[in-house]
Amino acid sequence: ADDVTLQLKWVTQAQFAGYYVALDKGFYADEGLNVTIKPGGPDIAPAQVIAGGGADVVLDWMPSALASREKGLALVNIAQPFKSSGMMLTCRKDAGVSSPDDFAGKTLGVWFFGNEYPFLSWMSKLGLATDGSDGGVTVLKQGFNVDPILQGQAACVSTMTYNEYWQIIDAGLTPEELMVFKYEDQGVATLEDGMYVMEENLKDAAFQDKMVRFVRASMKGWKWAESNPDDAAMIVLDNDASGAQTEEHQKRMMSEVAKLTAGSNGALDPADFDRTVDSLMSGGSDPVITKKPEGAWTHAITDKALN
Amino acid sequence: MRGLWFRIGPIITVVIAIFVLWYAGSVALNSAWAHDKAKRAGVELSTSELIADTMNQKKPKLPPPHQVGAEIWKTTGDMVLRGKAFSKRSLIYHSWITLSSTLLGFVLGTALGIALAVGIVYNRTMDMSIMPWVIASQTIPILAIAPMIIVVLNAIGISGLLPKAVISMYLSFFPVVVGMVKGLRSPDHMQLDQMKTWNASGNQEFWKLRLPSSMPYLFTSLKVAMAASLVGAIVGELPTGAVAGLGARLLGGSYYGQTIQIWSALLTAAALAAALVGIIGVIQKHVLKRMGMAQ
Amino acid sequence: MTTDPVISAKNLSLTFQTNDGPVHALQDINLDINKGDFVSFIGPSGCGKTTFLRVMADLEKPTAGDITVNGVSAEEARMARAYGYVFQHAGLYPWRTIGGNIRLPLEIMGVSKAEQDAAVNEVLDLVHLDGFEKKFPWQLSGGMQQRASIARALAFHADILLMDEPFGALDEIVRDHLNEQLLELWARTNKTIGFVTHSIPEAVYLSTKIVVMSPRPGRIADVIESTLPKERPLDIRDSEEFIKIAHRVRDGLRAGHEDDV
Amino acid sequence: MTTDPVISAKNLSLTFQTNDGPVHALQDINLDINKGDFVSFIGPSGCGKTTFLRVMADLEKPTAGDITVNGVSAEEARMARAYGYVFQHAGLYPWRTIGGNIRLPLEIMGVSKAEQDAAVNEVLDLVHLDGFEKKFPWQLSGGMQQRASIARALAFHADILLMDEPFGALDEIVRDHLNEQLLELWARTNKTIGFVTHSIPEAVYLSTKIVVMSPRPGRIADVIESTLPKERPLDIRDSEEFIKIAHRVRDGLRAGHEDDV
Amino acid sequence: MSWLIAGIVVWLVGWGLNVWLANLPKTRLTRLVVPVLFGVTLIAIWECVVQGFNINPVLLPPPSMIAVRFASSTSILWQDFVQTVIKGALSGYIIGCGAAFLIAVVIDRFPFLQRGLLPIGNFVAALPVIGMAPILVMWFGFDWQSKAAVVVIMVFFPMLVNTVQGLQATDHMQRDLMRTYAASYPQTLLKLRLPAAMPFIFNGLKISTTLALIGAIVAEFFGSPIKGMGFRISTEVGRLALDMVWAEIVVAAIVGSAFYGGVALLEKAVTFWHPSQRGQE
Ligand SMILES: Nc1ncnc2c1ncn2[C@@H]1O[C@H](COP(=O)(O)OP(=O)(O)OP(=O)(O)O)[C@@H](O)[C@H]1O
Ligand SMILES: Nc1ncnc2c1ncn2[C@@H]1O[C@H](COP(=O)(O)OP(=O)(O)OP(=O)(O)O)[C@@H](O)[C@H]1O
Ligand SMILES: Cc1ncc(C[n+]2csc(CCO)c2C)c(N)n1
Ligand SMILES: [Mg+2]
Ligand SMILES: [Mg+2]
Repeated sequence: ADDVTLQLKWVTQAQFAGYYVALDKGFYADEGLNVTIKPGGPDIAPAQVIAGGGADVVLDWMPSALASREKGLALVNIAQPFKSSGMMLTCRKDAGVSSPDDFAGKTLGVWFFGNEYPFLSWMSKLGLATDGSDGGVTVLKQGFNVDPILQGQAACVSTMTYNEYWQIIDAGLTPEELMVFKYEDQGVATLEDGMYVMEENLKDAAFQDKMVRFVRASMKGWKWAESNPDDAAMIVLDNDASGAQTEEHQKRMMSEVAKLTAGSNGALDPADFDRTVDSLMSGGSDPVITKKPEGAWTHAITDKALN
Repeated sequence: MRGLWFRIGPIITVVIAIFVLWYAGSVALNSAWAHDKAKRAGVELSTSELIADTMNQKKPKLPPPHQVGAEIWKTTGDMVLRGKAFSKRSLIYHSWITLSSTLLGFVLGTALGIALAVGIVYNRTMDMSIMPWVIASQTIPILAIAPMIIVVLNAIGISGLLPKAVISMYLSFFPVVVGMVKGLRSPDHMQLDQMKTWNASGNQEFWKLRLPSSMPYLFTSLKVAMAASLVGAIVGELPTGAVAGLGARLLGGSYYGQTIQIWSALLTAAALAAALVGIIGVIQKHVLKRMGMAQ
Repeated sequence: MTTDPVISAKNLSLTFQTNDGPVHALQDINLDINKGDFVSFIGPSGCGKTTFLRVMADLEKPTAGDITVNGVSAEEARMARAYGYVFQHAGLYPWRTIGGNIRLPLEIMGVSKAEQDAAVNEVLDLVHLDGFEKKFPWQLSGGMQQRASIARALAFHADILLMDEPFGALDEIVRDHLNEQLLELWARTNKTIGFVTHSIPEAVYLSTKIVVMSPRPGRIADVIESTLPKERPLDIRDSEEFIKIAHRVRDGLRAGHEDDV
Repeated sequence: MTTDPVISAKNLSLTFQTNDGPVHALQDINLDINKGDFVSFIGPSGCGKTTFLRVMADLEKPTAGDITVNGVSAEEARMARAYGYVFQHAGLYPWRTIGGNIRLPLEIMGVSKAEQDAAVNEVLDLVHLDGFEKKFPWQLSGGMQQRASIARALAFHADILLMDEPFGALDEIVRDHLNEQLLELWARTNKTIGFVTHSIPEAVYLSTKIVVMSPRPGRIADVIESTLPKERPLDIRDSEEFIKIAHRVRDGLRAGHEDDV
Repeated sequence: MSWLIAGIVVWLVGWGLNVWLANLPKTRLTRLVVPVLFGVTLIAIWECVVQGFNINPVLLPPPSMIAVRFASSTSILWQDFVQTVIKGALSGYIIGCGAAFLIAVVIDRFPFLQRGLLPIGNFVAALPVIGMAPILVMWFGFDWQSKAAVVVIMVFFPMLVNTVQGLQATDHMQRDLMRTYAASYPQTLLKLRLPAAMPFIFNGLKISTTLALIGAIVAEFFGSPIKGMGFRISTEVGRLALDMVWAEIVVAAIVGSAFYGGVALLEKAVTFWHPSQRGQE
């Protein structure tokens, strides 16, 4: 069997259910693949791992992948299981936020580590300064959790539809008390959790073939997870070596994640790509990428894998 | 009996004081959230209701001792009773993971530290060049370079226990170098001159004079190094995907705002460190006693 | 006494470089010590007695002049383990028992285990420390430690014995006793002994030759050849001869103190 | 001399509890010291001389018996700053200059700055350390440190002076000189002095009363009232009277050593 | 290839030069030049290795690249320095060491506390800070206050233990001397125990310098405003701007060494009398 190492963007959770399902259900084995899944974490930059040869394929968000590409690390998107973005900004109504017009002067929690790009381009679209100057917003580097909104240190925090949002709910705030801004709804959505490989590796036919089989099996896993969300969540739970995840949370996460992967068969929609690129380049004085990326995605793999 | 109370009494008193303060702190820190909740629900809380609430929140700012205790019991003793001591939800399993890289890192760090110290003491060039850089090395935030170390070691095909142990080593070699340089230099002029009058070789001088006289320094450094090594192992677990180990538990607790889990991992780590340091202390006592350096 | 001297110093000087200028510890020292001599060095504190002993033992390099020991350089003599040295302070290794301390030089010189045991027993007996072999230094009083340190220097049978105030920490009775023992040992083994002391009676009682030194820079003020017989009971100290020599030493000492105190 | 004794010990015992059993350092000590006495304590190493001096100074509590100083308990006397104490080792504070060390007790007792200066100058002169006021202890030889420590105890004019082997580290000439100085001071100020020494001639030369102690447990073996006049030139040491007393002291000492060495 | 050869040459020349210099008589100049030369050699070898093996700069950037980035980002580096070092580390250092010092004096006065607090203190000191940092950020907010709190916790126990040990470092005779003067407690403290404790106190202060810096930086990983050295490091790693990361690390190393060196100089001035200081020069 061929060895493939996959580097996740975050810790083991239902966000990556498709891959664990494929592993657990033997879809990879059926394709003659021996897959190792490496969980990520707050200190792991998938791009760095693949540059160091620690993985064959990584999951990353497109803004960060494109930024890496501009830095000279030629990442190529070979498949895009997530159709829609799960990013949102969740605010407390009692902090006085009911529309984006209320952001000025408020404190907003944001993830950094390459995940700040969508937020930055949204703010520049809104014309709000993020450097702390007058009339702009105050930005906090948000830690791993949603404490700032619970403690009242920030008016809004970044959340994913499938994860952090529910932590706020679990903590005791009700949906009625919250105001939610989905990036999708604001027209600033960018593509999340795509599969990326090194461009030079793609020249190798054997590698290409490996990826074809990998993508095919992964998508099979995803589709299985979509139709069996609760079982998928349990598979994720079995694979969580830290023992920190709870069944309730993972099942709920799986059902939310299923909504995001629903529209994708695995192939990147070039329109989504262009929308992401436009959003990133519109960033006024400080765009995330400076020129339209060339060759940042390919259908070569999905064409073979899915047909 | 009086002797026992003399030693244990103050500790018990202080522990009780800590518990009292801890409970008081829990009430103080957690009541804001209780009030917040009550206000949003539109009810008034009596003092006793307020205290009851602060004692039993899901995500308390400061979990009271009984919550932490219950969590620790649930993930250790209870697991043992149910025969699942080494399951992934057991702190015993995670402690073991952390312990293994701690010990490996400790051994590596001690070896490196002693080697550097010997070099510094016996080689003038090393003495003059290395020390400032050893100090500078410790001002580099390990958490910042830990991921790079992991990735770079990964790139050359080393993964698993060793990368984490390397980070432990990085933190633990420093106290050993500093202590051992001091220790190996602790023989006074007269003792060195004595060796000279017998025309002892460098080797003999090391084994019969410098090494024995450095023992008290060595053990003190080893204690510090052990604690540092544990911190290193925990730090090292973060960028390896925080898969397992006490560091993973800490981080896992952090992602999901599970303060109770954070505290229980934290206290377990401290207990582990205290136990490891205690073991070194016992060895120290025995060795020094046998060497006649302690009463 | 027409043989070559065992130790011979010629125009020996030693200057320490310190941060507030040079300290002339020894200047123009000329001295011959013959085989079987018992030479005492006496002089005010800081006059260079210890320094001179250290030069003989190659623990300090002279800055000018020459020193030969057994006809070779001091360094070669040290390499040949020509002497035993008793330091001004006992300096026992605290992690070794008394026996272990005495055994240490023997281990270093590669003496066999059986010979070590024999030697340790012999010298412990000599300084009356039998039964203390297994004790650690801090379990002994200051005087006993000093005796252990002397035993250590005697354990290997070097021909030259250099002793720096070995009996300083002892009370008069013990001191008298060890003085007798040392004389007895010296008579029996015909060792050459260099001996530093602050006590005039001790110097007179023990020595065949008394070197009186004067300070800053350390020079030899007087060399007194003792006229006392080799056989010396303790009450020889009341003899006229003894008192005469003691007077001469005291005068030499006093001269050295002139500018001082 | 019908006045009350300055220091009076009655059936005094002191036992140290150590981990290998009790050490009887002092047993059944009875001693009266009168105003203006110069009392020397002499005895083999470890016999309890230091311990006794420490009991007088309230640095150690007796386990049985009584001690009074100036008619009150040792503790009250200490609180009233009744005595100056010279330790067996110099014990200067290394972070203070010689002047600063001597000034220390004066600062603590709240003496004015001007008086401090005067006192420091006076005692530095007395021990011949003028010019070394600004030096740090480690810049002085062992003997000079010892003298500084004596100066420190003299700086405040306590009526009682307790000195534990103050001249141990000094060579004979300096020692003689300081002995003279001490006698002169004692005669001038009529202080009461308790003095520990290992040297028989020193004890005889200085004292009005010599206490010979014997070891394990520490007892008083003999108390010798000196018949020497108060005025004592150095050469009194060659007098018959002197030698007789010295002999008696030596005999007492030797008796204490019987089981020993 | 030529880079690798250059690396080996640099190594040999640097080492040889250092051996030669180190065996000259010690002067203030050689004392300074030797370690600097060692560092320069190390950096030159690093450059040669990175260039020679063509290592991707997102893994390990060459020193030249770091230097360029350093020079062009001085204003950001300065802003981060102020946020992390001045506001976070320094204030925490002063509060932590100051509090530890005062408490040590109190503990020293009451042996009961000493026997009770010190064993517990050792336990608390073993708490891994990484775990405390998120909790403290939760308690004290995002700005420098929580960083200072982390630093306070990090430096507190090393300082406490050293000071307590130092206050006991007087020998019997020195204390007995004070007794013979019937000195009061404050007098003994001021004139004997504190001066005698200084070498230990400085030991604690020295250890604390590096701890303070690391603590302040690491705490920023768990939430911070968008400036500060820790923020920059964690953010720029995610952006693969490793040159910027290393520029911050260089700042940390320089500041840390300077901080340590400064305290060591102060130590030398205050504890000039201690044998460990007298031995030098
Ligand atoms: N390592 C050294 N560096 C500088 N000066 C020194 C050193 N060793 C000794 N001296 C100085 O050399 C002189 C002679 O010292 P030495 O130790 O030989 O005296 P000593 O006669 O043995 O005195 P004591 O009777 O006190 O033992 C003294 O003035 C001393 O200060
Ligand atoms: N703190 C202590 N604990 C236990 N035993 C002690 C202590 N201090 C002294 N001793 C013992 O008490 C006895 C008397 O000691 P002390 O110091 O009074 O003797 P000394 O006569 O002054 O001897 P030296 O001439 O050596 O100074 C000794 O056997 C000693 O071992
Ligand atoms: C320090 C930190 N950096 C980035 C993210 C963002 N992130 C990466 S993957 C993912 C999905 C899981 O919720 C999210 C939110 C975070 N949460 N914390
Ligand atoms: Mg000497
Ligand atoms: Mg004594």
